[in-house]
Amino acid sequence: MDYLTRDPIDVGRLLGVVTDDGRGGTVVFLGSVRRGAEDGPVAAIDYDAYEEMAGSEFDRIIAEARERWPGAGFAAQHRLGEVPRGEPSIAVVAAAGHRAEAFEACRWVIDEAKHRLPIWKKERFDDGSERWREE
Amino acid sequence: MDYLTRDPIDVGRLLGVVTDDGRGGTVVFLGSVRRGAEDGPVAAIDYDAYEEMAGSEFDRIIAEARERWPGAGFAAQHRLGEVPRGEPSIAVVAAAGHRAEAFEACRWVIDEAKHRLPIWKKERFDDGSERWREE
Amino acid sequence: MHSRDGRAAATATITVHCRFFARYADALGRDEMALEMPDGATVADAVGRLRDTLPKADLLPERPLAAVNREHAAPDTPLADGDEMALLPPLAGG
Amino acid sequence: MHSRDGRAAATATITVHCRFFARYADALGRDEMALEMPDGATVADAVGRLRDTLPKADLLPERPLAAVNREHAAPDTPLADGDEMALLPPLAGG
Repeated sequence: MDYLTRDPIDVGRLLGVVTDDGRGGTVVFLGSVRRGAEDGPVAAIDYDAYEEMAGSEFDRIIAEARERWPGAGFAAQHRLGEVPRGEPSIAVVAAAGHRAEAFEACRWVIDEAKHRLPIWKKERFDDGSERWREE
Repeated sequence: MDYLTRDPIDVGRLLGVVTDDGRGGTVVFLGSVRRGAEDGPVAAIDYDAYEEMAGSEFDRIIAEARERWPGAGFAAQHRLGEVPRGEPSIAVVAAAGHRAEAFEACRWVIDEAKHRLPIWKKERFDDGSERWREE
Repeated sequence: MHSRDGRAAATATITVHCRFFARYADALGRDEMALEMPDGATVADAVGRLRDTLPKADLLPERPLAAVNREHAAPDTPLADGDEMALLPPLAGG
Repeated sequence: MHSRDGRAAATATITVHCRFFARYADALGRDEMALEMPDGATVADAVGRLRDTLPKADLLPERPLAAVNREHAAPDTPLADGDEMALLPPLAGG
């Protein structure tokens, strides 16, 4: 499955990738577009990426995760383009023998993804204005 | 939604319960029936519960979680009866403003559930034998 | 006289509804029973009585996990007339 | 002589394909350009050249996050002819 998609994220499909009857614990992280009270209501976020790099960087992150948690299964996807408020922009699934590993592995992948993926977001507010958001 | 079910767990429905556009991070834990290599292949686990107590204990756990993580949303379900190998027997969803809280809250609920829910499991092996499994 | 005795008995003893689950139910061959105990008895007292009187009740540990009225309860929890006391094998949910 | 000059020029300079994203692309009004640099130049050298020559390039920080050939690269990373060097605003995925 591609790491980048312009369609809504299908969690069921991602779960299907990692399901294995040797893996008793599965952890899913979903990051969604918040209404963002500080600067007025965010209607949507437009995600822009250096696509050729983002795909291969996500692949490197997952490859590193597989080395750190051998036997674990991983699936991940970042949505690009306009993501409406309340919908997920990123999903990470980690499945492992037991829950402690699954939690650690999922947390590690989402943290790395946030730090390493060349992806940017432009917030679109309810009033029609927009702004690059850097965190 | 009931905390106990005899049907397959529907993760999408649980996610629907906690979705809120103020909550940017959602973590799902799924615990599934492992094949369990140590004692031969497990075909299924039959989950038995003190149902009247399990439902109210799960409710107490979630109420405590809401106090610890105000503003977070929670949904959880334990499947009872026969759960085939590879299918989830328990799901916990925690949604919060940011991912650190969502990870902590989800982990806390699943740990409490494992320690407090009056539920037992009888393993059924591929050869037809069965055994109470206490961990 | 009959009425006085009846009243005295009602204050002096309580009836506890016992429930057994999973491996304990299998071991005892039953999943519930009524147990008469003196007023003021605790969970530990009721477990001791069951271990002394039920066939095969030595399969119960001396201090099993217990619940009273559907909440986890320590061995020193006092019982009242009409309480539901459940004995719980080691929990294995999830 | 023409051929000797051509060969000499090819060893002395490299062409780097620069790409700009998000806020940097908006600020510069472009998302790519070819940049000639002396052989042996680093990412930091190329960024310095862009800041000196491009209109509005002072909107680029002195040490922006950069990638070479689609991998994150430190400022001292050497560039080779044909490399793709991307300048990345602070990342905000997820």
